[in-house]
Formats: sequence, C-alpha cells, structure tokens
Amino acid sequence: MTEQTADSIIPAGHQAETHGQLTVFSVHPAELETVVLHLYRERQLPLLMITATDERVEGRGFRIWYIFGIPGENRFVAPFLCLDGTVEFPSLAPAMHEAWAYERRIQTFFGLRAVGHPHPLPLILHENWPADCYPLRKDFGWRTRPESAQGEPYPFQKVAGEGIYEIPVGPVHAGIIEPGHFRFSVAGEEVVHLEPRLGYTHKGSEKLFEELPLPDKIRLSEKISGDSSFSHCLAFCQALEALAGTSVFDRARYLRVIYAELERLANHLGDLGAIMVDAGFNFGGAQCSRLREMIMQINEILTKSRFLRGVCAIGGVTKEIASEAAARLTSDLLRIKEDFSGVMEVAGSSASLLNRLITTGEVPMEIAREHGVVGIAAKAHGIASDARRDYPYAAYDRLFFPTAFAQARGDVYDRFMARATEVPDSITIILTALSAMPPGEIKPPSPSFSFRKNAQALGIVEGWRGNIVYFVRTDEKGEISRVAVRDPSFLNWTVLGYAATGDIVPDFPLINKSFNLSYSGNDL
Amino acid sequence: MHTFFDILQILLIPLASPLITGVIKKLKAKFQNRRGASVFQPYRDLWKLFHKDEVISQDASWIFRLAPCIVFAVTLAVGAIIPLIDLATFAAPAGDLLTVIYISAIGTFFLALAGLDTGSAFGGFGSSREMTVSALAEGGLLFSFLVLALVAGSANLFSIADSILTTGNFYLQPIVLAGIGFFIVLLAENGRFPFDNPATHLELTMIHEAMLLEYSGRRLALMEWAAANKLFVFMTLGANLFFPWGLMHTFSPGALAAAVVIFLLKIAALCLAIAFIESTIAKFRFFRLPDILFVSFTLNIVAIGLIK
Amino acid sequence: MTEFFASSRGFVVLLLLFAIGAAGSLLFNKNDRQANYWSNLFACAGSLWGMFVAIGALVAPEPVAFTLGFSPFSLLRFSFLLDRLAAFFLFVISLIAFFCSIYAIDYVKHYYGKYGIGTLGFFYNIFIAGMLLVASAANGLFFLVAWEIMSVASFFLVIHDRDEQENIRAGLLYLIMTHLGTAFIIAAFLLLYRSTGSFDFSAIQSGGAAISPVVKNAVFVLSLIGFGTKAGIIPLHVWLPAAHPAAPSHISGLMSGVMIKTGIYMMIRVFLDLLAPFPLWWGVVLLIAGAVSALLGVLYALAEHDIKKLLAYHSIENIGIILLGLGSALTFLSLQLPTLALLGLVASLFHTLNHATFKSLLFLGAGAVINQTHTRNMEELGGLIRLMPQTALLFLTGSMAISALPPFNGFFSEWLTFQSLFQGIAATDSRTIWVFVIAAGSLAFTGGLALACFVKAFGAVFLARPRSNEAQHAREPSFFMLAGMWPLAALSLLFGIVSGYVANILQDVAGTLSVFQGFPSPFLLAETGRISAGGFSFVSPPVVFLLLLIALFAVFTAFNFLFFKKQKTTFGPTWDCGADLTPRMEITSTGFARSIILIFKGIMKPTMLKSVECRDGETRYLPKSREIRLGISNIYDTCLYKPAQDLALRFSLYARKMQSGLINMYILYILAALLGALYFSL
Amino acid sequence: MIRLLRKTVATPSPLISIDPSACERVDISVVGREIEDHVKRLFRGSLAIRQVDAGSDNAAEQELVALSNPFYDVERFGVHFVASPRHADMLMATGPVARNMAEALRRTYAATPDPKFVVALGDDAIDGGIFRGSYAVYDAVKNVIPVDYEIAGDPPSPRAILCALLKILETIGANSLN
Repeated sequence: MTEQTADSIIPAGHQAETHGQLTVFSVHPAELETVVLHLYRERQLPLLMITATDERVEGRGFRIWYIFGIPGENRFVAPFLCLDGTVEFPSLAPAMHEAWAYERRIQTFFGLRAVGHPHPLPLILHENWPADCYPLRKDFGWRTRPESAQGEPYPFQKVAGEGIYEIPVGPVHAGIIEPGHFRFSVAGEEVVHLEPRLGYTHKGSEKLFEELPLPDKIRLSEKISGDSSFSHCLAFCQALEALAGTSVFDRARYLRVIYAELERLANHLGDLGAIMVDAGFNFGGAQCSRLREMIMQINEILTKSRFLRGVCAIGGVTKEIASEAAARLTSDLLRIKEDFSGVMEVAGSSASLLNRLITTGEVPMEIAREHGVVGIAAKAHGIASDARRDYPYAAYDRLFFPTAFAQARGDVYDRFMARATEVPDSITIILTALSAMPPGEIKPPSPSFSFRKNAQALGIVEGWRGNIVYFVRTDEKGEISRVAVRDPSFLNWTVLGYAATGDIVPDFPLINKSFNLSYSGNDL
Repeated sequence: MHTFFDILQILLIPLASPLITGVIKKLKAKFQNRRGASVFQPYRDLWKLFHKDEVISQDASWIFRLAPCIVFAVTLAVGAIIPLIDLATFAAPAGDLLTVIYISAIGTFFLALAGLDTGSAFGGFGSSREMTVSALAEGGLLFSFLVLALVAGSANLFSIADSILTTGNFYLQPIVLAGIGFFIVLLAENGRFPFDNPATHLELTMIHEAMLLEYSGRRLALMEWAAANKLFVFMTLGANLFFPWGLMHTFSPGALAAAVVIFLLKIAALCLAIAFIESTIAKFRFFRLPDILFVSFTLNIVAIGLIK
Repeated sequence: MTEFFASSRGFVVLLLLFAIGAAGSLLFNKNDRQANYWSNLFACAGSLWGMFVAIGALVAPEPVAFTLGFSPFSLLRFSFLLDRLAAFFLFVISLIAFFCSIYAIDYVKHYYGKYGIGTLGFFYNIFIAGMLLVASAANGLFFLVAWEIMSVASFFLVIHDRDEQENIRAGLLYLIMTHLGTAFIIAAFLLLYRSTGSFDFSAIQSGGAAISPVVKNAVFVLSLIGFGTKAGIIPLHVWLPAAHPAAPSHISGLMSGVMIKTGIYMMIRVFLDLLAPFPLWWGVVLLIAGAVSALLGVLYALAEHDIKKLLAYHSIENIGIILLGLGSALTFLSLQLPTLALLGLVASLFHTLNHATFKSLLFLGAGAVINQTHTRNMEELGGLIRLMPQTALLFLTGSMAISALPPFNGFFSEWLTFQSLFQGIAATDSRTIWVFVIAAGSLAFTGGLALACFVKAFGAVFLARPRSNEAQHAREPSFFMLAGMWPLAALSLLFGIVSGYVANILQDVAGTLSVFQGFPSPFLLAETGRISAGGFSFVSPPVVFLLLLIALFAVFTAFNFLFFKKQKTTFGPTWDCGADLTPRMEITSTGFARSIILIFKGIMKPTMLKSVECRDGETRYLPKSREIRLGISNIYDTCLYKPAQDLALRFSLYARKMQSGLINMYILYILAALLGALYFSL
Repeated sequence: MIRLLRKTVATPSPLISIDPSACERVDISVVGREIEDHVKRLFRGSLAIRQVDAGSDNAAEQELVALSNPFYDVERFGVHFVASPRHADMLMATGPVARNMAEALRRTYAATPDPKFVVALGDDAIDGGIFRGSYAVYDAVKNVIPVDYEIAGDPPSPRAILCALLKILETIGANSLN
C-alpha cells in the first residue's frame, strides 16, 4: 500500500498536512457533509472518532475532527472543521448515525451546538450540572466544582400503552459492577424498550489529561478503564511516540504484544466465567474465575502489578521478561490452554447453558453496522474489525494472526464464542512472541521528550473489548493541549438497548455481561 | 411420649432447617473447588440479622410488616402436620394432603403480597414470577400426592406413609414417577435450580430473593428462615411420603435410632441431589419453566394411568 | 313459629315486603333520599324475612307446598314448593340480599341527583323478589314468569348507570343472551310438557318414567344451554363479564353472588330431581363444562385489569367449580354410586353458599373502592390500604376465601369438590376416570391461578403507591357500606371454621332429593366438627384454624414481644438503586399476569400491537413516540358468535327468498309444518 | 455430566491460605470510630458486604469479584456480598466519588440498617488519588458519607483486601485461616 491511496482521498483544493500515520485537512462547514460522507459511504472507511479541540487561546477557535482509519494501510485521515467566531456546527447524525453520540458529547463538553441533531440532549453530565458548564473549554478551571443545579429530570423515552411499566435499575447495581442506570419499559417480562443512561463515573479525565504532569498523564491513562490498563496506556504512549518521533525498541515491541495479550486473556477468561455464572452455570463460572486468577498472578509475578500498571512507557516497556521467566510463562500458558479447553469442552456440551446463550440478546446486523460497533460485539456479527491486523502496532505485523470469528447472529452465544476462540489464539500469539523475541534494550534511557508543536497524533490499540483510540494534540509550545479518548464501550453502549429489546427481563444480565462494557471508559 | 415427639417435631423443623441450607451451600462450594462457608453459616447469618436494626420502606403497609410472621408461622404449621419421625401425632386431623398444600399457599400468598407492598419494581416482578411458577406447580404437587393417595386409598399423609411402607412395592413405578414429579415441584416451590438461582446477585433474574430485597434485619431473618423451613418441609415430605422406609411405627429406642438415621440419610441424599443439579446445569430461561412443571404434572398423570 | 314463616302466609308477607318496597320507591321517585331509605330498608326487611322463611322450610319435617291465587290459564299455576333444596337457595339469596341492601343504603347515595333512585329501588326489590320466586316456583310456566321478572329487572339494573355507552351495550348483550337462554328453557319445558302433560314439577317428576330417552337428552341439552347461559358457563358467558361490572356494585354482588346460582339451582332441580335417572354422559358433560369454565374463567380474570370484570370472570370460574361438584354427582348417580353422588352435590351446594358470601363481599369491596376513586381500572389504583384500611382488610379476607386458603370457607368447599373428584378417580372405572383426572387437574391449576390472580388484584388495588390522583384521595367508606361488608367477611371465616356442621346441614338438604332416599350418608361428623369424605380423607376445620392461629400467635408474640425488642426500626424510601421511584415503576396488573397469559397463549391468544412514530423519514432511531397495546383476542366472538350471527343472517336472507308472496307456497309451508309436527308427536 | 465431574475432581484445590503474619503488613487505617466489640463479635462469623462503585475504574471491582474465586474463597470466612443495601453490614465504597454518584452513595448509606460500617477501598476512595481536585469528583468517600476504615492500594490485591477484612474483624485465628 502506498501513500497515494491516502492522498487520493483528500478532495482537490485542500491543503493536507501529514505527520506520521495521520493526515489532516481542513474543510469548510458547507462541504463537511460531502467530504465526510464520501469517506464514510463511498470509501467505506471506519470512523474512529469525532472530537473537538478548543484552540481559541491560539486564535483558531474551536476545531472538530472527524477521524477515519484506512485499514490495511495503517494510516489515518482526519478532515477537520474550524469554527471561528461561532459555536454552531452542522450535525452529521441524521446521515451518519455513528456521529450521534460523538456530537452530543462535543455539545455537552464544549458547548458547541450540533445544528440539525435529532436528539441534542447532554450526555454524561446529569441534570445536577449547570446548563452553561462546558468543562473541556480552556477557560474552565479544572479544579472548579460548579454549583449544584436543579435541571429538568432526564426525559427517558416513555412507552405509552396501558399495562406497560418501567423497571429502573442502577446506578447502584446488585452485583459488583460499575454504576450506570438502565430504564426498562416492559410488557410483563418482555423488554419493549431499554434506555441505558450513563455518566455516573465521570471524573473529568480528559480535562485532567490536559493539566497533569506527563508521568501522571500516563498513570491516568491506565485508570481510564482499570481492566484495560495496559491497552489504554499503550494507545496513549503510541500517540505520544508519534508526536515525539520516538522509535520503539524491537524487544519492547514483542513485550508489548505479550502484555497486551495477557490482559486480553485475563479479561476474556473472566468474562467467559461471568457469562456462565449469570446463566447459572456454576461449574464454568468457578473454573474460568480460577483460570483468570492464574493469569492475574502471572501478571503479578512478571510485573508486580496484577493490572500491568506502570509497565508501558514512552518508547518501550519497563518490565523485562527474563529467559527463565519466559520458560515458566510458556509452560504455565500451555497448561492453562489445556485446562481451558477442558472447561470449554464441558461448557460446549451443556445443553442447558447453550439454550440460555443461543438467540439471546441478538443485535440486528444493520443496527450493529450503523452504530459502528467494534471489538467483540462486531466479531459476533462476523465483522472482521481488529486493530491488530488493520493498523498493526507493536510487533503484530510480524506475528501469527488468526482469522476473524465468523458467526453472524450477533447473540450472546456469538459474543461468548468470540471470546472463547480468542483465548487460545492469544496464548499462541504470546508463545510465538516469546520465541521470536529478539534480545536488546526495552526502554530508552532518558525520559526527556519533546513533542512536535501544534501537531496531532493518533494511537490505536485493540483492547480486549475492541479498539481503543487516543487522539492527542499539542499547542504552539509543544505542550499537550488535548487528549481525546475513545473507549470501544462508547460505541457498543449504543446498541445494548437494541440487544435487550424483545428479550425478557431475566435474560438482561446475561446480555449485558456478554458485552461487558466499560462504564468508566465511556464516562471518562 | 407422643407429646414429647410432637413438641420435638414442631421444634425440629425450624431448628434444623438452616443446617440444610448450610449443607447444600457447602456441597455446592465443593463442586466449585472451593472450601465454602461452614455448614453452620446460616445460623450465624440469622443470629446476626436478628440483632440488626431495620430500615422499612415508607410505602410499606402492615402487610409488609406482618408477612414475615405469617410466612414463618405457615411453615411451622405445615411442619407440625407432616410425618417426620413417627407416624402418630396429634396433627393427624389436619394432615390431609390438600390441607398441607393450601396452608403452604398462605405463605406464598403473603410473600407475594409483601413483594408488591413497597412498590419497588423488583418486588413486583418477583411476585409476578413467584405466582406464575407456583400457580403452575400446584397441579404437579397435588397430583404427585394424589398418586400416593390412590395407592394408599387415603389422602391423609400419615395413612399414606403408613400404607406406602407396607404396600409400596406393588406400585414402585408410579411412586417413582410421582416422586420425580414431586421433586420438580420441590425445586420450583423453593426457588432452586433450574427455576431460580438462590445464590444470584442479579436482581433482574431473581424470583424469591427479589421479593425480599426490601427486607432487612429481623424480618429478613424470619423470611430467610421461613424459606429454609419450607425447603426442609418439602424435603421431608419427599423423603417420608415417597420413600417412607424407616419411619417409626411404634416407639422403641431402636426404632427411633433407625428412624432418625435413615431420615437423615434421605435428607442428605436430597441435599446432594439439589447441590448436584445446581452445580451441573444452567438455570433455565423463564419461559421454559412452565414446560418442566407440565412435565411434572404429566408424569403424575402417567403414574395414575399405571395404577388404574 | 317456624311453621308460620314457612307457609303460604309467611311467603305472602315476604312478597308483600318487596312489593311495598318496590311500590314505595316508585312513589318517592322525586325524593332521592326517601326513595333510597324506603327501598333498601324494605329490601332488608324482606331479605331478613326471607331468611326466616328459608330456615322455617329447612327445619320443617316435610317439604312445604302451596298455591297462591288463581290463574287464568289452566296450565299456569302459582304453586310453590319449599323443599330443603329450594329453602337452601332461598336462604342464600336472602342472606346475600340482606347485606347488599344494608350496603346499598350508603352506596346508592352517590347516585343522588344523577339517576332516578326510585326506579333503582323499584327494580332492586323486584329483582330480589324475582330470584326468590325462581327458587320457590313449582310450576314450569310460573317459573318462566319468575325467571323473566328476574331477568328483566336485572336488565334495568344493569343499564341503571346509563351515561356510559358501554353499559348500555352490556345491558343489550345481556338482554339478548338471557332471552336466548330463556328460549332454550321454554323449549325444554315444552318438551317436558309434551311428554308428561303438565308444567307442574311434581307431575313431571312422577311422570318421569314416561319420558323417552331422546326427549330426556334433548331436555338436558336445551336446559343446559338455557340455564348455563344464566350461570355463565363458557362459552355462553359472554354477557356476564360485560353486564356484572356495568351494574351498581351491590347489584353486581347480587348478580354474581346469587343470581347466576339460580341457573345452578334449576340444573339441580331439573336434572337430579325431575329427570333422574339419566345416562352417564350428562355428568361427563357437566364435568367437562365445569373444568373448562373454571380454568378459562380464571385465565380471563388474570388478563383483566378492570376490577369488576376480574371479579365477574371469577364468578365464571366458581360456577365451573360448582359444576364440577354437580357433574360428579350426576356421574356417580349414573354409575350407581349414590353415596359419592351425595358428596359431590354437597360440595357444589357448599361452594354455592361460600361463593355467594365471598364474591358479594368482593364486589361490595370493589364498589367501595370505585365509589372513592371513580375508576374500575386497576392500573390507576394502588396504595389504598393506607387510606381505606378496613376495606382493604375486608377485600383481603374475600381474596383469601376465594383463593381457597384455609381456614376460610372457600377452602373447605373446594376440599369437598376435590374429594368427590378424587373419589371419581379412585372408585370409577376406565370409562370415566380420565374425565375426573381432567376435572381434578383443571381444579388444581385453577386454584393456583386464582391465588395468582388475587395477589394481582389485591396488590394492584391496595398495595404500593397510588398510581393516580384519584387514588390518592380515597377515604374509608361510610357506616352502612362497612356494615354490609363486615358480616360477610365474618361469615366467610365462620362458614370455614364450622364447615363440618354446615356440610352436615347441606347433606340433609341434598339428601332429601328423592334420588338419595335410602342410602347411607358419606359423612361422619365427629365431635371436632370435622368433615370427611368417606374413609378416603377427612379434615378438621377447627383444628386447622387453631393450628394456624396458634402458630401465628406464637411467632408474632415471640417476634414482637419476647425476643429482639431492642432493635430499632427506621423508615426510609423504598430502595431504588440510587435513582428516583415513581408510580410508573410499580408492576401493573397487566404486567403481573402477562407471563401466565403468554404461557397459556394457545388458549388466550395474547396480542401485542406496537406503533412507533418516527421523527422523520431518515432516522428510524429514537422515535418520537412509541405505544404498545397488550391484550387478548376474544375467540368467542370470532369463532362462535360471529359465525352464528353470519349464519343467522344468511338464513334470514334465504328465508326472504322463500317469502315469494304466493299463497300456494305458504300453504305448502304450513302443510309441511303440520306433517312434521304430526310425525314428532306420534 | 461425567466429563464435568471428572474435570471438577481433576481440578486441584487452589485455595490460598492466609498467613496471619503476612496480614500484619496490610495497610488499613481507622478513620471513624473503632467498631465496638459486641458489634464485631456479631459480624465476625457473618459479614454481608454491599459494594458501591462511586466512580471507580473497575479495577477494584474486579479484585472484589476475585475474592469469591476458588483461590480466595471469601465465603469460608462467613463474608459474602449481597444484592441490596438493606441486607448489608458493610458498605465497601470504591472510587473518588464522582459528582454524579454522590447522591446515590448517600442514599445507599441511608438504606443500610445499623449497625453498619463503611470501608473506603483503594487510593482513589481514600483521597481521590490521581483524580484529586478534579471538577467532577468529591475526592474521597469520607467527604460524602462517614467512613470507618480505609484500605489502601491501587487497587489493593484480593489478598490484601482479605487480610484487611480479617484484621478489621480481628478474626485472625489459627482455626479459620489455614
């Protein structure tokens, strides 16, 4: 693949600017829809993120970025909109449903109005926030805690009709999970409508990214979603490396793969167990939670952190896997693989379990596509989107890569199996990486970096839920002025309601668990 | 002597029932390669709950406040009129199969009302599910007893146990079929797998626990205890009516010892069966549950066909 | 003393009381207050007198028979027969009418100034008197007159609340159906007259041997349809859930509590008393009709969210249960098992009495709620237990009784019904055993479903938070309404505790029927007042009552006064997962029962209509509005009445073609009809 | 079924024994009042925990879930997690109390019957951790509801949580731990 493909995308007469993998060019509001929809519909490029930056201090007003990936070429293209002297931008949501939530988010946090948006309600910030509070504007102090406001209660969609009632669940759930609110409208047991409402774990992370010192920024990225600490940090570091022009040592690339796959293993095993527990299949639950704990303990032994925190760093990784540790890891993983296949053999032959999983929580393919689902949810539809192959990072370009999972119903069973097939694949990837890993340095000696000024970069990593995207922009001084984070959950949350509709209430926990989305990563 | 046994019987059910749930939990933990809590854990839980304060919903009426007493009293009353160790008690005048079924229905009735009383959505659908399951379980329950009554020529539980003890072998097939039918109902009525998951934390899937979500402190303790009693009562019914071997006919120390030992063995076997089911299969989808209950009913119909 | 009541003079006084009540209320039509007190006080007095007449007839050694006045026609005689069966029904009617009339004194007040209280009082008295006449008539033609008086009076009562179009429709449906039924009854009596030459019951009974089996069977089918329409047997029930709720609540209580029982009374009278012996299939048909009515009745009740319709469907269910007892009685008689037949008949009579008490109680309770909240829709009620504590307790009593929970009366009559069905399984051969198995299975599921239905009804009306503004401002009903309900609740419990004695009396009542003469009785009334069904089973109601009472008392005392007194109780909002709760988040009565409806979808045919209005043509996500309508489809209209109506229409079109206008054609028709009549009479 | 049983039997017990001496190093601090002895005795054999995520990042939750796996098997100490605060003795709050969660946290506290106590789990819950000062959080659980104990760590490992729980209840005795 060549750079020409990327260049041919840019419409004539536009000045494109390319740094590393990311090509950006400015578009006029009037032609925005044509340009973006050309990329989205004709070129069929996956939309990675829409976000905004506040560059009024530098006299450039607000900018809105529409970031697309070019799979296979490992390049990204981002038309952007400059809003000078206006807080209105044309909404693409009616034509491109994926833009729906992004635009609401921009509207909420930047106070920019998406003109023509069908449902322009605030996202994440609840009615107890003042209406004119836009935290991601530069003139909003990160320590300012706004007064408590009494806004209108959130207008959940009401299903009319006699006998329909609502079940409110959350934010404090009965299980040990993150907080979020689900509003079911039910006809007896059947869910006729489900509306999740999130934002309960909003901690101002994106604002903090702008304010904290660099080491803390990296620590913060590990805490965006605790279960994906390493992947988030890796995505952030990759973006920073692109801005700093740092290259990563070869050995570190392999180590990154190993750690990322260990994280995937732990979470997939945990999820498989949790799905089985929610279906009431206690054997599978206990066995998988045991296997997951084994991975967590391996993590602890290798890196002193069960969540692989403090492992990823700009330019490399901080934790080495010595040869004897590698040997032990190999034997442990082989044992776990064997153990796991034994568990799945039993689970796969349990008629009662399969009956619970198959056809439960189906998402229609069209809805999944139009909402841009990623990761496990997409693989359950047979949509082969995987950043490890589409935008190879670390050492993935040199490693065995399995084919995508090819079920297409998009039900709980498919999401279950998407995980179950990735578990042995991950182990294979780690084993290959361990044997192919070249000797050498793993981390650059000095921690001083200088970032390109007034530039932007993208980091993308296939976390265990789906691809994690970090968009980082620097200001005139080369300081990081904006970090936009897109966890895969942000997209996948939008289809959860459709997955549950038509199913019965007692099956919802199972459906929810089969997605196992991050609240924290969505709320930021 | 009988008075002594009568009093013993009234006390034995509530005193021993937490142990039953403790044993089942222990066995389930073993199936999951865990050590699990002590078999006496339910006693500690109850003891603690009885010493805690209560928070009661403002919307709750006296139904909610009185229901635990009623539900518990009902399990006591049923426990007093079923054959436990010996075959002669003061309770025989009330020990008719219909009486036992309908007295326990009082407990279900008030439990379901209590679930509705606070106006929480969880309590509401908990009640709805409970009533759905128990309404459909009634056919199987009644008919499994009816099979025995037809074999025994009497609907009195004590006469049934007595007569199955002596003539049961002629009718082994129908009794076993009815026994399976009864076991299904036992699982349904007591919120065990595959009907309900007593260990779940997911409020949306709950049946029995959803109705108790609003209870706290001593009323919660009473409700949990009553549930344990009910399980024990059903297990006793299953053990002593369908397999009445070992019941004491006339009092003698030897017979008493044998009766107690055999009874405990039967209960242990039932505990193991429940733990085994809960460890090896998944909970069923809600709308598959009626099918199992109709299976229970049909098994009993077949059993009646075999008798006639 | 008792002889006086149970005599022609006593009976004349009874009729006079109602006549004065009726006439007086017409007279006072201008003054609502006077009309109300006059009509209801006379109804009270008449009902009370009726109870004495009934008791007098019950204790009389011989059936009381007399004739009043003269009739212009030889075939029509105003003859009365107060045997124990009639006396029992007189007693039930009077008992319920008495309490309903007390209740009515305050209940009718909310009609002041809206509708004529005088006409209401007039038809009310006529209605009660009509029922009493139906239960005591001993001549077929006189019976039909009484039957018509009862039906027409109740029709006018149904359409009393005539502002609502729905009530008028319900009344018309009732009128059509009830006359359809009457037509069948007339046909049945004509057939009997043709065979026996008389309309007098005694003559029919004595000439019973002369009736050919074909005619007997025809009479059975005709009267089953005729009386079954009044009783509300499915599928002849369509008028019942429409008409009962339309009437004022005390009328609904009477209609559901006792009027439909007149159908049962006449079935007993005609089948058991007049036509015995009879073939086996009669009993089987009744058993199946009972099984179907019981099970479907409760299922339709579950699907209902109109409280009075729900209760009306439960009447259908309970008629089914009564028919199960009656059907087993007929079956046992055909199988030469009179002892068991007596058991079945006692069960059905006992359930008749019990259903009358708790169903009228429930209707009166529902009336109190509707009076306060002005809605019958349970989706708009809720939380009334705090505002109407007495009504709630009374309704709860009725709910427990109708759900057959011991120690209330419903349990013991269902117990007897079950026993007769069990005996059917145990004591009959392979021809009938499966009918009894079906019947017992239906009754078992009915019991469970009724429990679910009353959890729903009581929960939706009285528990949780009010779902509407009206429900928030309800108050306890006034004195006479409560005074009408409390005794009924007390009777529901009392008839339960002393059911051994009641069953014994009913055994005497049933035993006086000629078919049971000279057979040993199935009951042994021991000193504990227990009831037993042969040697098969027995239960001691006082022991059950005491057992429950002691257990509850012990637990309650121990719980509240002996242990754990130190623990504090605080009150807080319902746990809501950290969000806010609104009444919309309480389970609805439709939602509560939806699972059961879906499980029985083969019968109930549940429907779900979704309508979604999108924002615009492009976005189909997040529509502007959504609406979902849940319901069940009316299979009787689509599968039975609509085709029948079409058939009738087609036939009349055909008949019009026959109306050629040619004289010779008409002569031909007449000739054919004559020939046909000749053929049949020969 | 047979395969399932065979697999169950073949699985070795991974139970981790908790060494009392190792627990000495675990970092818990008493913030509010020390729990009275009779209350402790009550909870010693039976402790019901309601976990409230007040804005955590899901790492602490995963470690709490891990407490129930066959390695840690918290149930053997009579400790279990419950679905409703009405059933709870201990609230285990995690996260720096996001502004949107503060009210729900307060309500959960109010819904829990006495005697109860609150444990703030993890650095974020103790002082806000890295989020301290952010416009969207209240920094610490104790700023919103009274806290009795704090367990440090980011997040504390299951073993540390277990040790801390046992230490809070002072049940470290030879019989319940090996």
